Amino acid sequence: MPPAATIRIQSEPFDVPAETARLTAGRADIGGIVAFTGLCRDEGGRLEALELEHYPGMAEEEIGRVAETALARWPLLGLTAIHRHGLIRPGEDIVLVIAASAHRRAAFEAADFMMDYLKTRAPFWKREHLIGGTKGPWVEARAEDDAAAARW
Amino acid sequence: MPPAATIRIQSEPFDVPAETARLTAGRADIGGIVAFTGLCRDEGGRLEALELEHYPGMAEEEIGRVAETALARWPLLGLTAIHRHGLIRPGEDIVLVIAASAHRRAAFEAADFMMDYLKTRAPFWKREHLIGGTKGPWVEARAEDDAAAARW
Amino acid sequence: MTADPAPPVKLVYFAWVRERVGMPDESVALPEGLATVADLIAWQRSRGEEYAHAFEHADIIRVALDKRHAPHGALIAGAREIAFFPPMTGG
Amino acid sequence: MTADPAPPVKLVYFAWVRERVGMPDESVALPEGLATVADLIAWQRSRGEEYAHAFEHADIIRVALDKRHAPHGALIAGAREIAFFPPMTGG
Repeated sequence: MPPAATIRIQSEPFDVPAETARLTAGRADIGGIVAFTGLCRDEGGRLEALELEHYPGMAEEEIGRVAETALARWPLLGLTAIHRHGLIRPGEDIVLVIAASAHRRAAFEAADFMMDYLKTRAPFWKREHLIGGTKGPWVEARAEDDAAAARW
Repeated sequence: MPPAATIRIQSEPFDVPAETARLTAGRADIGGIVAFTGLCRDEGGRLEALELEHYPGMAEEEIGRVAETALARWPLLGLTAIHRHGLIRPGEDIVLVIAASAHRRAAFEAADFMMDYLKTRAPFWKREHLIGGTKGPWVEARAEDDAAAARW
Repeated sequence: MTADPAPPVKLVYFAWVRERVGMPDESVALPEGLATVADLIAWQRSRGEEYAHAFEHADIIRVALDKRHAPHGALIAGAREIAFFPPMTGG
Repeated sequence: MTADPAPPVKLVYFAWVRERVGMPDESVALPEGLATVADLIAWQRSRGEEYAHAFEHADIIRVALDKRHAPHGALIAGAREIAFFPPMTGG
């Protein structure tokens, strides 16, 4: 039976080592862990913050559906996805995916897949807040994100 | 100019959050970090420990050459590889690769590449120590590791 | 017997769709004859200047029926909450 | 003038190659006529029972010349440290 995935949507920062420890605690069958952390860039210094709007309820459900797909497709021993919302400053974490498996290939592929699908299916929208206090534009979706998701 | 890679061969455990913080400290141009941790499995409970023999000097040099290849091939903003040697117990960390970049694709590919090449080129050899104190066999190289490295 | 009138549906908006419509959500009794998501988007465009602006480029509007992504050809019958938003940019 | 005798070379062994040879390293004056890594492995096999055992399956033995991987066709001239080991299993 595949493990249950941990899915959380939260405004507060997350703790990568604590989340990793939660997956590995009390077991010695995990051979590889891939942790992806997505961070807020300052875009060459012009960004004050990113505002992340989300669709409460659907965000958890949709990430949960993506996680179920990953758990069915790869022999994972642990899977965690956490996505923040609200105002996030440059250098801060936005998203975390951790995949654990007996052998590294499944962990790499599942984490990569999770991120491609989070990008294109999880209901989150980024807006730039520029240095000086003006609200900048909503970030536009990138065709290469769709192309990345289409690989799977 | 690509960043310098951090390469270390050591017997003591490594600290993933500290190594990650070292890559991100004081900068806000990193958008994605992929951290791979390889752990010692207990192989269904029969393993007491793994003994990792290495070729001092060549191990650092060879991982350094693999890292230079990765830095030349992907637009990385940080790259770390740490490999332990000596006696390692089930559940303990063996190897760490962290790749940081502006966009996630480069970080995923570089970390994946580093692990495939570490597996097949870094001069380390694993031997099993079995529960009960007997020395087990040297671990045999797996054809799928060569196949994985040949992808690049 | 006459058919019961359709119950009102909750329409929900996000990101620049929300800003252009000017509200985060509304409860609406949909007119008869709207079968698909595409029909619903076409009707939205007819509801005034703000809606015409929000749904100007119908092809890029994403829709979720009861919190599940739905293509423009999907039937809307039975959905109680219908969300409209731009392509996602999280992660 | 006669040619200087070749300086001794350090031979280094790891994992089960080390165990079979029975030592981690040795300093050896190589005989004349060994051009390639393959020649050197063939000579190693001739050095006694332990060596014959260690180098039994020549094709799987990996070699490093001065801490760089070298194919069996590589020339050994100039190398000061030559290492022999099984396929790597780290990571």
